[in-house]
Amino acid sequence: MLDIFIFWITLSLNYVLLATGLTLTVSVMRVVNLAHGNFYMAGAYAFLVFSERAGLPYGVALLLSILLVGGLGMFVEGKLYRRLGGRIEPSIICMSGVLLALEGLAVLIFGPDIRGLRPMVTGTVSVGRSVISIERVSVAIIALLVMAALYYFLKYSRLGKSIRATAQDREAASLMGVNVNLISSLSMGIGTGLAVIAGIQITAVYHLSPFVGVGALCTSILIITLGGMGSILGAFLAAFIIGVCDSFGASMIGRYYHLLSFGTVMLILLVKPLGLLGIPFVERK
Amino acid sequence: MSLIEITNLSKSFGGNKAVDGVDIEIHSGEIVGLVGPNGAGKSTIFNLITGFLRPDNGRVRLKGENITGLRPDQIAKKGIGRTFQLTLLFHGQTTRESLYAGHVRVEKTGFWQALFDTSAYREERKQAFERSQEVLTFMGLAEWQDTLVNVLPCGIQRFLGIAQVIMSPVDVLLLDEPLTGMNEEEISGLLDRLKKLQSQGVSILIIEHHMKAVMTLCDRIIVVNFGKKIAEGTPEEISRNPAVIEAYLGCKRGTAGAS
Amino acid sequence: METKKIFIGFCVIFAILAIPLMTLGADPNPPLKTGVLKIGASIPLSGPMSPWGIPEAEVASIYADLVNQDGGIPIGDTIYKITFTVSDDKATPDGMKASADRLINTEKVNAVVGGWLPPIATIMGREGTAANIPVIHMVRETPGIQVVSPQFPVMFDLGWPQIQAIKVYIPKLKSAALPKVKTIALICKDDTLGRTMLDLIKSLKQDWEKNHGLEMVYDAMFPITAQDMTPWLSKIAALPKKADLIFAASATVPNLAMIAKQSHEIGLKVPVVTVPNLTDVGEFIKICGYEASQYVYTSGCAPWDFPKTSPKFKDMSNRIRKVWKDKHGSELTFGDSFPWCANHLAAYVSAVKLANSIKTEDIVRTLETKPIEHFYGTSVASGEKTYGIKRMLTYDATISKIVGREQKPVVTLAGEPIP
Amino acid sequence: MKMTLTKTSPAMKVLTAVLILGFIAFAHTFLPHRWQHICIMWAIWSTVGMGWLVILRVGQFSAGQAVFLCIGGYAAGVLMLKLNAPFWVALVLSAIFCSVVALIVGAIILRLKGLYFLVISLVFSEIVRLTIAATDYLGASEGLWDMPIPKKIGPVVFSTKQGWLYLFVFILILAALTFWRMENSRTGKIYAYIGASPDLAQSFGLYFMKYRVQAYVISAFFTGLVGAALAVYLGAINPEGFTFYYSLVAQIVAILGGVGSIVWGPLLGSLLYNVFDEYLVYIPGARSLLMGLLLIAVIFFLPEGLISLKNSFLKKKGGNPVVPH
Repeated sequence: MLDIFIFWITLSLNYVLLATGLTLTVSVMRVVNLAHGNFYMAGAYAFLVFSERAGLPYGVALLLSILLVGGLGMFVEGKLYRRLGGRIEPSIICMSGVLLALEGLAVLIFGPDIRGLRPMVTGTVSVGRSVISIERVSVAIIALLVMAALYYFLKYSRLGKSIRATAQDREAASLMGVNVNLISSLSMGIGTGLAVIAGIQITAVYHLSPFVGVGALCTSILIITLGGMGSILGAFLAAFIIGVCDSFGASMIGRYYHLLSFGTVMLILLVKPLGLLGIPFVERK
Repeated sequence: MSLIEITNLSKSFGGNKAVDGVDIEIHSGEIVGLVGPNGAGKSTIFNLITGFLRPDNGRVRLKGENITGLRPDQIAKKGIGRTFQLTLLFHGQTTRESLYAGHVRVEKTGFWQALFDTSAYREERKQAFERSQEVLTFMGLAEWQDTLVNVLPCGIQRFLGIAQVIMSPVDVLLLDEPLTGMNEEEISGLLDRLKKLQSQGVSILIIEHHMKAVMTLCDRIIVVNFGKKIAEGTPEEISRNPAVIEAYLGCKRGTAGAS
Repeated sequence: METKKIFIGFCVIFAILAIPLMTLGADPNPPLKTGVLKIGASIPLSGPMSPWGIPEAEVASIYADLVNQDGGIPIGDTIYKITFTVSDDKATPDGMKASADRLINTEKVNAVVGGWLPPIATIMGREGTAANIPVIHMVRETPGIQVVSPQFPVMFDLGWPQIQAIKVYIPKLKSAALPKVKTIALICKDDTLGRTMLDLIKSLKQDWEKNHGLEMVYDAMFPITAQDMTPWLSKIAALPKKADLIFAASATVPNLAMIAKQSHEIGLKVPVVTVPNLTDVGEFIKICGYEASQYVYTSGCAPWDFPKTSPKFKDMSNRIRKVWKDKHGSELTFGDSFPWCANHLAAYVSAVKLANSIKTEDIVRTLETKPIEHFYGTSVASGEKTYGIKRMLTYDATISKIVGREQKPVVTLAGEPIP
Repeated sequence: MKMTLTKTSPAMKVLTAVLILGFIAFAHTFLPHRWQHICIMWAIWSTVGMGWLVILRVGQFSAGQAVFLCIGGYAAGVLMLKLNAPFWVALVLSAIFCSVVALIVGAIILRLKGLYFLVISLVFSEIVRLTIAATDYLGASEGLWDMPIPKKIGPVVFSTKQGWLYLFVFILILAALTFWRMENSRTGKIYAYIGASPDLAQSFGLYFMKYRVQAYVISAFFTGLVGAALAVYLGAINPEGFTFYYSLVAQIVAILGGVGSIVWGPLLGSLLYNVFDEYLVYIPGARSLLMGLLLIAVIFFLPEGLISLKNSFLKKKGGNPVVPH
């Protein structure tokens, strides 16, 4: 039982990273960033290059790939998305363009085969009669640390406050003298960075292929909708719920287990149209 | 007889009572002003009457018929027209195009007739067109008829809001601060147009901070504060009513003695 | 002495006269005509199926080149060279339709091979029937050549005998390599193939217990989308009766990797056996970790160490291997797709040679009647409809184990009649 | 969104008819196989794009449009394979079934706003797809196959490409005419009002849910019709054929063409998309890379879509008031 529990925790915590990232980008864009899943994939491949091709130590490779792909995210937000004036239709096309381009690039460079990623640590410890993999525990711990850091940053730092303000109401924030464009790029970068961390973690536990992006996107969309867009705590909550559905549901319900997670989201949305802890955006006119 | 009869209307958001047991009665063909300091619950009353909010208790009667808890569109069909405090517009439509919106509710033909372009449908659209001509000239919007609504000047947008409502016959007109963002001659223009409407038998319930206008326009004034009705009467009585003065001194003086 | 001289002289004169006479006597064989045999392959080159598709296409085209190098296919007085065109069905119905269209109507190919996408391949069958060209596809994991459906008389199914293989897979493995195995835990992917396999194995329960001393202590299915096998594996670990072996019939490579890795993680150090083959052993080891990978048995079986492959094809497969190695620097592992596309091509080529004509009718008749030689021995068409019908057949397979960083064949199951 | 071609002048009608007839004649005589295929795909995706655009008109961004293709296709499959219904019956019935589903589901989910509707439509489509993929009666992950080829009607033979081309173009014309009339009649205006501001529209007695569901159902009808025809045309379908990507294509064709015009936008966008889809190189990865860059480029230089090219040619003539059609 303990191992399933660990599995659930691990999964959920990384879902949290993924979803929080998407929440940040959504709060900037007012459009679901379809490329989020593929930033996650791209991050994992970047890590593959840095850690294996270049043979850098784990931490350095992690940092570099975050910077690289996060920068890419900021570029997309600043140079492509912003020029489209925040209208939903062109943004969707732009983002699906980025999605396809990233996937194609991955296939072109690394080929379509599935690959393994170097985990930070390996090995197992036995607790009582059940055995726990250190890799998973470490993954969970990293995810926790990142979440804690992010929470502190958003809650207490001045920058974090202005990010939240911008997420709430763009116009008001800009009126209060927040440099909205800077903040947008920043939160896009942070969001993408979180996706990258999640990508490196999850694909190390499972496997990596150019096509993992869409799945990750769907999962994180589910989570942020369930938790309520723009709400980090909501994402945290929802990630664990979806985690339960995916971990325990799969073994209990079997073939139709996807109905559990999807059904939950549908029901919640119909009861609470803004998700669990949703905060209404002030839509721009 | 009374056209609209509101008894013991109450609505509370979370803890605080936005509207608390308000009784209002509007007779046909009179203009009633609904005044009070900001956040007194005036707009909430409007939303309760027009069905955008559901009252906790109390009821709204239109010509003796209970319309409490009906959907906004049903209430609108019964002949209560309203405007909104912050100008809502049909973005991307021209003035004339958005005028047609106000006429749809009196059109009988449905989806299929529209699809197959039957004569009945054409007839109705012709009526809509003629009506829009009248309204454009009546509200003095003729020069703006082909401009996109979102580029209209603010005052004109207010005019448009009212024009859309009167595209089809209404018994009551609920105007939520129609004068904001208007210059003096626009205000006077709107006021005598409202008078004209009154003479056509439309009764009007108007929320306005512009006291002078309210005093000149209204037959009767209802003052609300903290969700409660604190005074009611002719403009003269209201201007002498100590409770009202007190309420206004409670908040900004400027609004009370408004120019 | 005189006679001797005369005799020699006679011989010399005879020789001098004879040689030109002989040369005159034999008529010079006429110059050969050359023709082109356009063969199209519809293979997923994009989308999630492409890891299988792309190497398949490459191996098949290498094979085609080698056939051309060996002087093409002589038929009558014409030497036919193969031009091999690959078209991308995106592993989706509309993709398959588009590629069928492209190959048959635009490229005007003489035959279509390849593709591993049951039952969407029947789309190709319909187009091929309309255009009356032979189609050799992998429609179902069934052995030998089969007529797919009466509706598509020109379509043949040449596949790898997974479903039949599992019938004696474990018993063979036990007797050959793992004598101590007493109990098996069974997990199948919850798709049609997996369910078929599970039913089949369950039907063999008694037989295995009686004849091979194998007991099934656990069986379950995991959903197609399931990525993490921990729930099932932990159930297996918690069984009162320890399982000595995990049999993940029909698990895809990612599934297998996850099963191996996670069973290792939760301390289930038992052999993990599956029927399908690996795409890339090196990457596989990287995914599931070195220690975990050492427990993995798959039906990795390349023609070069396959007992029933004829020397000719053994040699050919080794040449393909060499070309691949020169091109990529890496070894061509089994999973890099001998089984489907190249094998279909081989079958077609030998059918053409046998029929000694490129007319569709002749080739189809040959495929239906004569024994066709391909990379995995020789097969004869069963003439049965592929879908849904279970049949007793012989099959060939090899189970190999990951030892160190490569696959080593453990046991060869050759030509056994299925009970 | 300015509407340019909003006046169905008789000349325009005649022109359209002539264009269509000319196209069909051309298709029958000259069109090479490859282009017949492109045209079929063009017709299919134009119709689907229009269906998507109608939902956008009432202010809802549907991210799961492929679900109607899926439902339509599987309905047709079940009707023809399990119940042996003739093709035409199956076609119509599955379209109707599709719109009934849309009616029920739409009445529930169309209340949601903005991003939330986007997500729930996506969720809905995934639920349907995965449930089908798990249901044995519907062929599970292998899908339905071996659909019978419909009988010929008059000169139209369905064993040839032309026959199907006619069918899909016919459906396209049906859809295009319907949507054209809707856009240029009061219905289209009402949709525009509701898309712009549901509250204001409601204060004029227009119940937004009624019109949203109406739009949803109509969209579902035509998309389902296409889906059913597509399933039979392909002869085999499986759940992989209705993934997230297909919903994306529906949006792409509509937006590439331009959301300004409900008919011309998807027509243009779908043409561009399918030509590229057919002719892009088959180097693994390169095609989706190129497609992605192309999408970015087009949307970047023409944010209003291809239709804006045409707008720059013929200006909208305003001024004289006209009786609305």
